[in-house]
Amino acid sequence: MPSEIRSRSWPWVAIGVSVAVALSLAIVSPADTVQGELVRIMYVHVPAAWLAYLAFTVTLVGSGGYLVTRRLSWDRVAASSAEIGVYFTGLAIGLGMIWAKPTWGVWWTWDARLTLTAVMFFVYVGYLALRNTADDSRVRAGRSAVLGILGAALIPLVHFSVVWWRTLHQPASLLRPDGPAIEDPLILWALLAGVVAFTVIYVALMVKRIELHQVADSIRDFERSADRPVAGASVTAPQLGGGLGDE
Amino acid sequence: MSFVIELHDIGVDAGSMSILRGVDLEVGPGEILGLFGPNGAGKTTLLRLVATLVRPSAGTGSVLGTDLSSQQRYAIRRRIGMIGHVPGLYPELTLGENLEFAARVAGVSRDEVGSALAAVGLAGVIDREAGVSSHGMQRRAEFARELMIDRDLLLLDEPHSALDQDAVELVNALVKKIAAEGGAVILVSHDRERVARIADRTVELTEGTLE
Amino acid sequence: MSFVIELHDIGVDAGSMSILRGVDLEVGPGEILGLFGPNGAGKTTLLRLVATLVRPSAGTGSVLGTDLSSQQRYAIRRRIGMIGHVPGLYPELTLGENLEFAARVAGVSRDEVGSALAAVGLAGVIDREAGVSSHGMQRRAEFARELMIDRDLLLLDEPHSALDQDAVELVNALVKKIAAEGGAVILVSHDRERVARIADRTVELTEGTLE
Amino acid sequence: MNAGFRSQVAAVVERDLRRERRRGDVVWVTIPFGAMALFLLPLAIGVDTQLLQRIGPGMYWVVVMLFGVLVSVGRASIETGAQRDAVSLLGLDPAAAYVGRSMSAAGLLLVYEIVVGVVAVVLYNIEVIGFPWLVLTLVITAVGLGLLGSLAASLVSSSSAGSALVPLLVAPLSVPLLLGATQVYEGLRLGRSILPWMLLMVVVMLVTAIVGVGTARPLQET
Amino acid sequence: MNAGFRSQVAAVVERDLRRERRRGDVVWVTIPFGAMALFLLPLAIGVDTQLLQRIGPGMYWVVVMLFGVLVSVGRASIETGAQRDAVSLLGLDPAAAYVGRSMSAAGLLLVYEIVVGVVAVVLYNIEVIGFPWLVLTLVITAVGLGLLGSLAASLVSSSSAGSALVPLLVAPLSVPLLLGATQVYEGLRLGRSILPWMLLMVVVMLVTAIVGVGTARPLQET
Ligand code: HEM
Ligand SMILES: Nc1ncnc2c1ncn2[C@@H]1O[C@H](COP(=O)(O)OP(=O)(O)OP(=O)(O)O)[C@@H](O)[C@H]1O
Ligand SMILES: Nc1ncnc2c1ncn2[C@@H]1O[C@H](COP(=O)(O)OP(=O)(O)OP(=O)(O)O)[C@@H](O)[C@H]1O
Ligand SMILES: [Mg+2]
Ligand SMILES: [Mg+2]
Repeated sequence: MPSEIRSRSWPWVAIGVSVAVALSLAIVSPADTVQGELVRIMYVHVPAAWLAYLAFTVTLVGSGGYLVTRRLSWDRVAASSAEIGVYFTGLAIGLGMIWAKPTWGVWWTWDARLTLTAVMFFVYVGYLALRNTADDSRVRAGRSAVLGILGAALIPLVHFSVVWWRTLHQPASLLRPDGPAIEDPLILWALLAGVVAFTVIYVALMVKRIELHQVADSIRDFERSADRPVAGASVTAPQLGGGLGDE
Repeated sequence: MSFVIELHDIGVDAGSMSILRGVDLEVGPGEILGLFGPNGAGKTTLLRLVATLVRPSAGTGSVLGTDLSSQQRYAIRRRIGMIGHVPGLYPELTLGENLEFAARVAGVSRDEVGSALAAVGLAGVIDREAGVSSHGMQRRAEFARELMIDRDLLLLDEPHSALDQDAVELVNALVKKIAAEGGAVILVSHDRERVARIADRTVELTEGTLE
Repeated sequence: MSFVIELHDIGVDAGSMSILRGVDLEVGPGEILGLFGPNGAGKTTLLRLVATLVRPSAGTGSVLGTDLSSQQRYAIRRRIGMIGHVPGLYPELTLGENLEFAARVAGVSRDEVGSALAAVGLAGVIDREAGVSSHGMQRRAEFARELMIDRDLLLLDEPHSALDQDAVELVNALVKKIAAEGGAVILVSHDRERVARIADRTVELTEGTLE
Repeated sequence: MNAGFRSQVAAVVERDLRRERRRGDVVWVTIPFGAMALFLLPLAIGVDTQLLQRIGPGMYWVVVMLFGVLVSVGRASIETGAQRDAVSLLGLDPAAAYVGRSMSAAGLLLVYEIVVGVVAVVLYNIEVIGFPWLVLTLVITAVGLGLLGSLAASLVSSSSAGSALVPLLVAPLSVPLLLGATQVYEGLRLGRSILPWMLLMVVVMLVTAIVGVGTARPLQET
Repeated sequence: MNAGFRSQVAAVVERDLRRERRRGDVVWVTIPFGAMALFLLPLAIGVDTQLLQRIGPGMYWVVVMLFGVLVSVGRASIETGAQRDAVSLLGLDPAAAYVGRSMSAAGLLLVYEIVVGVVAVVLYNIEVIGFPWLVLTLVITAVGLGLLGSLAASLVSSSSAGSALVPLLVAPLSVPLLLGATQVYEGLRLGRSILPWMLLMVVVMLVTAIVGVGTARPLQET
């Protein structure tokens, strides 16, 4: 069935193409006058951070959607997006740390953006942890939706932190009110290609993750319908003779 | 009028086990139902299900005309009284303060507290903290609460345990009053004779299933 | 042999009030005593006094030959069993783990846990956490504990509540066994008929005083 | 029918404050522990008056945040299942319960802030400046933390993992409050504008309140 | 007859660790709280890497002390009256109970110290020096705090006014431990003699142990 093969393989094709374009642009783009080749970390670091924003925004939408419609499909969207967002945040932090060592001389400092990014990371790790505690799917959906909404408040905080606290981290150079401040168009294109590639990866992962959630839910439903032991059946009448012997 | 409680093929799961399975039950207005069954059969779980405190994982049901799976079920809680195995008073508050809290939340005048406690014979200990009140006194206070808040459905888990003879009479009077006003009562007990004297009908729950 | 319990003019105070006053009681070896009384009379307090968990503020008394005011009273605790109004198991531990802990502290072989739980009909739920076991199951587990640790004195606060018919028979058997071995048992209950069937003698506690 | 929203809130506040007073947890455990933390620190890092004066305000706010959350956690874990069942069947509006719990927590936190604040001022020789603004900051943080702690407590209550997750959920979310509070003080000291920080704190407080109240009813799943 | 002292201690330790594992309080509350405290502090006092490096070890020990004691006190407050009665009637030797509770607390504290220590090292860029001595310090403080916390906890449960006494009792006794621990690190860093400080900590530990074991039976008044 070729159509099925096609429908199964589209994500891989899309990821392959976009990653190839992004990689080649990242390689041909010029090295930085100050940072040299290190600047190429940016092409992964920045898209990862932006995709984390996107992912957590989708979690916000999914959480709100669940609370309004009470449909578990919204919850699956929120949860899947949060998982991917945590990966992307971790990637941005990890690469940022690798970048920081040669440029700032330390792995980590108490820069506002760094701190708030870590805070955001912890909030969504907490979100995933919370999802693991409740066994009823509706209880879980409701509770995590609250956190999904609350956590989204951190997105603007992380983004504007460089404006509010002027410490170490690079200020916004692209997403800012008076237009991008990058002169070399190739750098701009490489960055954009990276963003596109990450977006494709994000969408593909989302589709897969939602599918997985669906399968997991239906497996649970199936198990539920199957014969399970009855809790009360294991309690039997006392054996009067047993421990008491001397009747 | 339709049924106060109507359960069809209800199941309740916990983890990898079923607690209740395929429970059908109908209780009409004015009815007093005795519920028996061995330890661990699921009687308490059934009461909590009817009180909207446990959600069914299978089947359909309605209580006081409200579907058990709908969001509206929270609106009927005010009309359902339950007394469980263990008292649910705040030990740091006095018996009077406990009832006063209940009255204010339920929208009953605070003046009712005194007379409700007097009715269960606790007028003299209104200022005693629940934590140092005897077990029977705490249970009496809970009955006073149910008396004070006019309930349409009363769920009693072994109401006679820990109550002395006088208090038992009182409980029976409360049960009959609610039934007479068109409400329904479920009495869980292991004391078949005592319940048989007051119940209109009795059912038996064994291994999560009603017979 | 002398008395198992011997109380002379015992009083117990709490804050500015007396809970017990002028209590005289003698219980001999092999005796099963039924203790009645209205709610709040002081029955539970009397049991805890006899179990050395409450100290007399007046009078003298001895239990299992040990003065209730002496420091040695802690040494006899191992021989006194008590089951109170509310289960005292650790909810996070399974029923089996709860009993295993009791066995190790009391110096009983751990192998007894399985047979004790089997005797009360809980062999199948040995790995269920106490916190998710039904009230009756928890009480049964407590009886299993008393069964496992050979007690010389057993104090039961409304032992029949929460137990189904089968389990009640078990309690009666346990009580008789301890009495037959020369121990003593006090049964607190509001169910006079049931207790009368098994007790050798009954006393009535009213307003902190025995009649 | 049900009591009005306001009288339910009042009932909850009164219940909480009464229980707290009788238990004495805040007065006898939380406050002394907070004071102890401030007292132990100079011992541990060495007594350098200038240094202490510099890190004093920050220390103070960290202690307030941490113990503030502990108040909510402790309170959630002392509630038994039977108590929860009984309250649910009184028809208590979850939103009223949330508001009431947050308000009583905020009240206790304010007391805590003031007592521990006096200790901090004495021990660290902190300058008290910009009085009306400081008071406002204290109130906003107390309310914000109360709202946040109650929200977290309601998220995990009755779940099997118990109060386990509360700190994990609250601590990161309280960071903006902490930042705001410290920066207001810093701004007052250096004569910088404090409005953006005040705004940040108010926004966090409002967002928490709206989310908390708005989700209280849908959250009530069991 | 009664079980031996050692098997009672073992039973208590096993019970405590099992309950702790199922509740997850230490893993999910204490450790994240400690880590959070270390994480929030720099935010509050401003980012100065050198300063942080300097106060880091002191901060670490304060956090360990405070939460170490909270572990024990929290544990005491989750015990119900019925549970206490039942355990007493098993003939549990109060001294064995005390030793067992202290040992399980010490074990948990050691885990806590290590995890939070790693966090502190990473966040504050603390140098790890004098490895064997540091390990010894960690063990001694864990045991000392375990003993101290359990003593405090037994006061809490033995009288209603008890909880009021806890901080008063614990704070002065934990100061020598805190001083010892920080000075050992300081001494290692500067190449000074650490023996007097080690000795101080060991003495405090022993005194607490003797007082705790010695008063366990008389304390058990009810
Ligand atoms: C652990 C360390 C780091 C973390 C957590 C981090 C985090 C972030 C985040 C969250 C963003 C997205 C900001 C937004 O657009 O709203 C970002 C962007 C950026 N980061 Fe980092 N970063 C780290 C280290 C670094 C280092 C060491 C450099 C370079 C010296 C760097 C350079 C940049 C640049 C140039 C941007 C794009 C800014 C823009 O165009 O808006 N980052 N970083
Ligand atoms: N610490 C205390 N302070 C004040 N009063 C107390 C205290 N402890 C117990 N009481 C009172 O002592 C009386 C006796 O209590 P106890 O629990 O012994 O009664 P009981 O006979 O077991 O009653 P029940 O049948 O209800 O179980 C009660 O009125 C109780 O309120
Ligand atoms: N969360 C849970 N996980 C596993 N089993 C559970 C859970 N909750 C309840 N059970 C089991 O469900 C069964 C029914 O419990 P329930 O308390 O309803 O019994 P009951 O009929 O009231 O018994 P009793 O007469 O002892 O009060 C018990 O076997 C109990 O162990
Ligand atoms: Mg039951
Ligand atoms: Mg009693």
